Amino acid sequence: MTDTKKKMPATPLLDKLETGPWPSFVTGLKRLANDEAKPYAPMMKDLLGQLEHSYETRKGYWKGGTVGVLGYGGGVIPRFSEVAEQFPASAEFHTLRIMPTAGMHYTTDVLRKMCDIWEEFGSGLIALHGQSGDIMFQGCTTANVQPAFDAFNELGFDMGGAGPALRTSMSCIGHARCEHSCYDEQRVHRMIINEFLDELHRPAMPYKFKFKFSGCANDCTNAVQRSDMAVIGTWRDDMKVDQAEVKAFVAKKGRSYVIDNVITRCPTHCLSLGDDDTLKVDNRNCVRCMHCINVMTKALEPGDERGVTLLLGGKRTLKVGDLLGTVIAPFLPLNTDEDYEYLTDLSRRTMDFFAENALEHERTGEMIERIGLINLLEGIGLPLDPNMVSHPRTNPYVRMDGWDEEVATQKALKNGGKS
Amino acid sequence: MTDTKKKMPATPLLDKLETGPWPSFVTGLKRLANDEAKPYAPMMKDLLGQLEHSYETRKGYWKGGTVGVLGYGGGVIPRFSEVAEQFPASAEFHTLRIMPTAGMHYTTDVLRKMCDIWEEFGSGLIALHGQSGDIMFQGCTTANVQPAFDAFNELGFDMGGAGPALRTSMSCIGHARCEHSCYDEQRVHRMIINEFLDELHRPAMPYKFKFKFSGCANDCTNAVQRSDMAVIGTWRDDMKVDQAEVKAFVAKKGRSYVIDNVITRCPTHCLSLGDDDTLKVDNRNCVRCMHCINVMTKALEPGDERGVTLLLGGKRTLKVGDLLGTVIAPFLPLNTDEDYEYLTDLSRRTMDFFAENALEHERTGEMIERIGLINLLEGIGLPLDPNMVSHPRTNPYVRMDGWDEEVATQKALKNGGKS
Amino acid sequence: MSARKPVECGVPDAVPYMHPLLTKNYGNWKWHERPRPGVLHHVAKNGDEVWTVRAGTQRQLDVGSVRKLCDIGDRFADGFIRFTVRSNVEYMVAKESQVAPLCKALTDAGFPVGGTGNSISMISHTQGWLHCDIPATDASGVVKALMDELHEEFVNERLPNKLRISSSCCEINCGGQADIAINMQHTKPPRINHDLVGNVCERPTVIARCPVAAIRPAMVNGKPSLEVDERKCMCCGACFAPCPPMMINDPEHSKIAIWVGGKHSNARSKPAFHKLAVANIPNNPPRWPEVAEIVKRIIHAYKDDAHDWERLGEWIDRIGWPRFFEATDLTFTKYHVDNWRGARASLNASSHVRF
Amino acid sequence: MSARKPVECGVPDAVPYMHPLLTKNYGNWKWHERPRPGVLHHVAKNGDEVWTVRAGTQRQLDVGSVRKLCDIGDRFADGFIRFTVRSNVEYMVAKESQVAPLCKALTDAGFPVGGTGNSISMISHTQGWLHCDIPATDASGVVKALMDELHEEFVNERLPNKLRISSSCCEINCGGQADIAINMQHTKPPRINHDLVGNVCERPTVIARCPVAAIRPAMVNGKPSLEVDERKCMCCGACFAPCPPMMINDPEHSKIAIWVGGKHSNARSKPAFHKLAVANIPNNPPRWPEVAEIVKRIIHAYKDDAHDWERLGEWIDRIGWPRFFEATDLTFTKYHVDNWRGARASLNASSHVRF
Ligand code: SRM
Ligand code: SRM
Ligand code: SRM
Ligand code: SRM
Ligand code: SF4
Ligand code: SF4
Ligand code: SF4
Ligand code: SF4
Ligand code: SF4
Ligand code: SF4
Ligand code: SF4
Ligand code: SF4
Repeated sequence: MTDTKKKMPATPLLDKLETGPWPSFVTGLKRLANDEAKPYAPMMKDLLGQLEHSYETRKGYWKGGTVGVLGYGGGVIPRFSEVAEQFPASAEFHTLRIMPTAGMHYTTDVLRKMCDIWEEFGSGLIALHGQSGDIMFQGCTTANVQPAFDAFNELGFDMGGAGPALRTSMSCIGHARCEHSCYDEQRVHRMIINEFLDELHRPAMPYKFKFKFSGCANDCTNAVQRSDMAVIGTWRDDMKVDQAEVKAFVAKKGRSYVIDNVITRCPTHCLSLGDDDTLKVDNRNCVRCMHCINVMTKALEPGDERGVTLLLGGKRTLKVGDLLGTVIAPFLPLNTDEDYEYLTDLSRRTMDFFAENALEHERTGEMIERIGLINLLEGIGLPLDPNMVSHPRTNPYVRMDGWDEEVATQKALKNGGKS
Repeated sequence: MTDTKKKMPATPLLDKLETGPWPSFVTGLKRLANDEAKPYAPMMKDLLGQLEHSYETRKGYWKGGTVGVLGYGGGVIPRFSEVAEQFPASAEFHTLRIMPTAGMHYTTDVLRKMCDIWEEFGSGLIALHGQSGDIMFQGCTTANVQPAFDAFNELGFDMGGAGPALRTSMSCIGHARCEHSCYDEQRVHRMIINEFLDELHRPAMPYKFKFKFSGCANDCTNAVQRSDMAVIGTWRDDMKVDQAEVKAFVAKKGRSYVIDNVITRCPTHCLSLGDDDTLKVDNRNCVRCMHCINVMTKALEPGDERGVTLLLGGKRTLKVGDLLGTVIAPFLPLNTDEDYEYLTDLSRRTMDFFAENALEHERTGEMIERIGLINLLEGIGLPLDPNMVSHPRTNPYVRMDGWDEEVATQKALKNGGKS
Repeated sequence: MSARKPVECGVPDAVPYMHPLLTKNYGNWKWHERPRPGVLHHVAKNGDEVWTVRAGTQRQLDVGSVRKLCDIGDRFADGFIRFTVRSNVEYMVAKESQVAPLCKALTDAGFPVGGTGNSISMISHTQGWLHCDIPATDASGVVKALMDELHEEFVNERLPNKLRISSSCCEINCGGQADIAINMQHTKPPRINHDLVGNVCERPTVIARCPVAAIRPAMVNGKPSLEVDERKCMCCGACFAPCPPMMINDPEHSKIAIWVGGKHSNARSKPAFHKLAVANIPNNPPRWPEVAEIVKRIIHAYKDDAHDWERLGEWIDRIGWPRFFEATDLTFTKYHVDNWRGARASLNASSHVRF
Repeated sequence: MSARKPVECGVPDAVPYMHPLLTKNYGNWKWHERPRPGVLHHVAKNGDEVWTVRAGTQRQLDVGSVRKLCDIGDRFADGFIRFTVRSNVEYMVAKESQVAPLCKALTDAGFPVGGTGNSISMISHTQGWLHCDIPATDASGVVKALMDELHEEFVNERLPNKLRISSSCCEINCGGQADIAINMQHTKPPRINHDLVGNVCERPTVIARCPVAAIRPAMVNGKPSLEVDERKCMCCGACFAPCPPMMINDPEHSKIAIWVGGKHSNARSKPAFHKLAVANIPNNPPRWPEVAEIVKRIIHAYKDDAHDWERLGEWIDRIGWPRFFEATDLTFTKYHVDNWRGARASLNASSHVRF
């Protein structure tokens, strides 16, 4: 075929990104473009050409469209070039979002198989991973999207989310390799996402909905800021303190180090160091921030009664400005199967409520602002808790004539209400 | 006259407020009502009657109106009874707001003269003082308002503020009896208010405008929350530390007391206690909160380079919810006459800007919300300072194409700009 | 009526009215201490000393009481008197020996000595039924009843820090922010006297005054009047002042709410607004016992648990709101969750949770 | 094209893909330490140990690079690999002795070992000109250029705490909040290609998308189009995605802004948004030197002055913003003062001032 004769474009600007200690994506792109034996070589030559053109003109040249696979409504990000005349071989450069395992674990074997598939049907360019947690196979013609997906699917992998739908999720490594982990992130991640694959594969919501799973308050998946539903591990009983290890730590680091880096850094000042170098914890006041445990990883540990805190509404900038998630459930235990079921049901109720009540292109965080936290809680059937606020209202601008009934309700809930 | 035969009303409810250790205003009212020799006796009998009626029915029975004195547009709070048929003698019960000295100092002599005047023309009821700082002579017939005012005026006192006008101000005792005082509150209080008596006596603003003067950050006049323009004393150089007194204090109270009550309570953690019981202060980080000085009043003292911080916009609940004042000038020196003049001019500029730009019934705090702090600063000619914010913006929703000019302006101001 | 023009003299010079020792040492004080509750001892840089004795008053004073205070001033304090921003009276004396007799004279005359330091001072006082045109409750009565109950905390200094109380007889809150604020809270929309609206009210002004735009112009039986959208109205009463026929005050439905954690000083923490603790308390003259009971409960919880120098709100910030509601046996309700402008800022945007 | 129905298998079970030691000790880890930058040493409750070696990648990987990573995994790590949420690769090994050779192999292959603990990890990466339909700058190039400059801080652990950087090629901010965020900031309203609007854009959708309601429908030379009120428009670009003819991207006027102090973790302080540090930096491919210069300045100020464990934003909270601007030699401007919804909450409502 004539394509093989295609010349490498001149890329004086991109070439400047081949020097320096950090691995260069440009070098990678060139490697692909020079893979003359491979079907994607011409595509990647033109891709380099278009990218160089972008660097020259400081403008992007992709536009969207509609491309998908049989049976699914989303998961492919279609890209058509606006400068296809100049760069015909990369006129179509779609991305397939494929969901990895929870925790992004691979065998070299499965990774190699993915490479083989992507060499056959795609560009040979793979992003590990997208910010939402997908494997992004980037650079596919419209014609090859279906066969490429079929191959990945046969390999045991499924399409990720895109558009106004449930999105691909991320969980931290947690249980697999982290002593701080307060719940089985992989189990919950798979339980939730795999329960709602229809919501994920067939966009039918007002806007995107994301889950993220972090095993503790360190929030290694950025769940609070970057997901609608943040599932954060925590514990309800007392933190575990190994006083021998505390003493050892103090002996090793010195008292003043411990005071300056642990005691005085507790956000609620609930730590004190005894004269005998033992640590006292005011557990009622501990807000499970993880700091002291982070510093004294050998001596301190979350308690035994573990579960999760749920926050709803995190998102980025469109269109009200960034929003953080806020607490909708201070603690849900995760011991029995019923506990896991409850979390699944609650997730369903939340997504249903979102689907029914959010305006078009409105995220959960914006919805909460518009309808108020109370209406949300009532809508999804979660009990009220003072932990949901930093402080009660400072203004009298509310109609309170339902006060007595409300007090009765809350008291009743307290004596016997779940959560 | 027949009024003297008037009987005391039965006040079973009010009578319950005559017991207990706290001085009883009811007993006082009865004393006046029983002062048969005095012209106000009948009025006070009916006042007690109406008040008892309010206690029975849990409702108020006063309505406003318009009553004033010659030459002034405000200062009298007119009250007409809605139940005058039952209580004719207190059908008119107006209040005269009279401004006391800055700091509310009196000789017994002048107080007695005020009593005499109020016996002659009023009800004999005096409130010392109203929340804005006025002496409130409460209970005057429309006919007696003018002669009463004339008499107070002859005594050297003037009418206070009311309505959409500059209001009566308050200053803390400060220089007169407080070691924390960072500026001459009385001088500034009188300088400002007496400069703008026209604005005070002749309501012509969109809404009320209040000044309050506190000699330090303890803010004993509640200036930040309760005045449009809060004038708070502070210092720019280093705090004064008398290390001998520090040692003495530590010796007396013990190290742990000092650590728990001073060192660890500094909001910016800029205090440290040396092993030799001397105190180190990171003055660049000290936010002049006053706490350590409050605790160690003998050992610590504000620095020598004193002046004021100005905040604008404090107010109560109508109609956006309570607002705190926010910093519009981090530091204005108050040494030379020019410094004092600058403060007066700035006050004028601020009131003029308010008069021209506020909507009807809008306070300065609401105006700032509506137009933005920057427009206010430009309008009154104050330089920008990072101390005016707790933190810079967190959203990108602003048009920044004037960036370079703005940076140039700010740099220029920094090298040589007043503030 | 005299045609006299006012002498526009403004705020009088204080010097002629100030105790000579204060004038002499004006701006030159060095330090102070509190030898006993109600007494301050200030020392000037030159060594001069002045003792201040503070006593509580009813604020709404009859001339008889004022003269009584003057008599005491003449006998013990060189004929000088001042009042604090909280309506307490203060006498300055030059010799420590004068302190005790002065305290005794005040106490005998019925003016409790105290209010200094870490005590409860006089409640910041408003007008209520005695004089205001819009109050739903009294002010002087509430203050008197409560100060009777809190008297022990006024004459002693045994709290963690100052505790300031305010009370306001409508939602406007002239009493201001406070560690504990006792404010009127209406719970039903205004009933409208349609016969009067037309004549009494500037309708556009009233409509503009409503924070939630719940008021519409309307014709009611032929007359121009106003109507309220009851789903929007949150019963603030802002419409009542400009338009008395919009009757917001109700003997039954105008309730009392208690707010906690307000702070004016910049000491340690920044000034803060008070937050809702409990509402729907009956407006129960002449002594408002339900209010006193709850206020004392809050004060005791604070007294038992707070650290020295912690103000009420700073204490709650440390222990957290869940524990505040436990310690005071009050109930957290949906009404505590803000839904006014900027409400989101009050939500817990973190996994910081207390169990 | 095949008519194959998808097997809706969802997220695969990780067990078959996890290193056996992780599977064996799943949920039973006891503690960890960091023997050297880029290496984690985790110990299980039963005493099992695993060493993790972390290395940086370009994220946008060609199959050749992926296979290279696989080769290394086969040679040193039992054929298992994982990737972190920041696109770093991680290998788990059972014996400490394997750590050094593994690190060498990675370094030799051009994958820098580091990114652990108090270092700068990989920049959270977006699409840019390589693939997105709305970017005003590139992503991969910005990341590569910056990581070259910051390489030393990736392979060492010598900062006060973790430092996370994100970059986003439009104001949408897919890169997310970070200690330092490098984001596109448009400075001019969109230019409208009126010939296309009619056919390409759902006009009501576009109008609804504008945060400040600056877009109006309009007829332009006979065609239905849109017009922008330039006094309202704050150049966010939200209208561009739904309506490409609203050309917001501009080689000259689409600038870069740098934000600081974002935080996700709940450790110590609550999660926080990043705040504006400086804007109007030229969008200058291929290496964006102006950005790198400022980012390094900020990092050095932080490195010099912050306490251990203080994140960038926590450090600024302690020293105050005035000093941050001094230390970084950046200028505080009117654009730093928020005027968006709830702006008041960011004003200094106290007399707390630093000199
Ligand atoms: C690919 C990816 C960046 C990357 O290179 O990693 C990405 C790329 C796009 N994002 Fe994103 N977002 C990506 C993660 C995120 C994240 C991070 C996260 O998920 O943790 C966020 C912030 C969290 C959030 O959900 O708010 C994010 C917030 C957005 C937004 C703003 C949403 C909002 O409510 O503010 C948009 C705009 C929209 O959806 O209309 C958006 C839209 C887009 C679009 C679809 C632009 C568009 O509207 O056409 C981009 C497609 C680029 C392309 O050609 O593939 N992207 N986007 C990430 C998804 C890869 C993956 O599936 O793993
Ligand atoms: C008398 C006094 C209470 C007292 O017994 O001490 C008082 C009484 C009234 N205040 Fe006040 N306010 C008084 C100090 C305050 C304060 C405290 C202060 O000045 O430090 C405030 C809070 C600070 C502030 O300015 O916001 C205050 C905030 C208000 C407001 C709400 C203003 C706002 O913007 O939110 C109103 C409503 C209005 O002005 O329309 C108001 C209105 C009123 C009116 C005029 C009711 C009305 O609109 O008809 C009251 C007249 C009562 C009467 O019959 O005399 N009063 N008012 C205080 C004035 C006495 C004096 O001159 O010394
Ligand atoms: C006399 C008075 C000023 C005046 O011109 O009238 C005054 C006088 C003093 N105040 Fe004050 N304050 C006075 C009202 C206030 C107020 C306003 C109020 O009560 O509404 C505040 C703000 C309260 C708040 O934050 O809500 C106030 C907050 C302080 C503070 C800060 C306390 C704190 O830690 O937050 C101090 C510092 C201290 O207590 O050492 C202080 C300290 C002082 C000192 C010790 C200053 C000094 O060295 O002389 C004075 C004696 C205080 C005492 O009672 O022990 N003063 N002080 C006021 C007495 C009111 C009363 O009769 O109770
Ligand atoms: C591998 C990874 C999870 C994963 O599933 O991929 C991970 C792993 C660990 N994190 Fe993390 N964190 C990971 C992303 C994050 C993120 C998210 C991010 O980077 O965007 C955060 C939030 C950052 C933020 O707040 O903006 C994060 C905030 C933390 C913290 C809190 C630090 C703090 O003081 O604020 C800790 C505690 C600590 O450092 O001891 C932590 C601690 C840890 C520990 C020590 C947990 C453990 O005991 O194993 C792990 C090794 C950390 C290290 O690098 O030294 N991890 N960690 C992620 C590695 C990303 C990378 O390649 O750089
Ligand atoms: S979020 Fe917590 S549990 Fe998960 S990896 Fe990070 S530190 Fe470990
Ligand atoms: S986890 Fe956080 S809040 Fe709890 S004790 Fe440790 S540092 Fe304090
Ligand atoms: S505000 Fe400061 S200066 Fe004025 S009286 Fe109070 S403590 Fe003294
Ligand atoms: S005045 Fe306040 S901020 Fe300054 S050192 Fe003392 S306690 Fe700290
Ligand atoms: S609080 Fe309301 S009712 Fe009471 S005096 Fe002020 S305005 Fe009048
Ligand atoms: S009570 Fe308040 S909310 Fe209701 S109508 Fe009147 S002003 Fe509006
Ligand atoms: S930040 Fe903007 S331009 Fe970059 S990938 Fe996300 S949506 Fe596209
Ligand atoms: S750029 Fe943003 S503000 Fe301007 S018109 Fe478009 S959407 Fe509206």
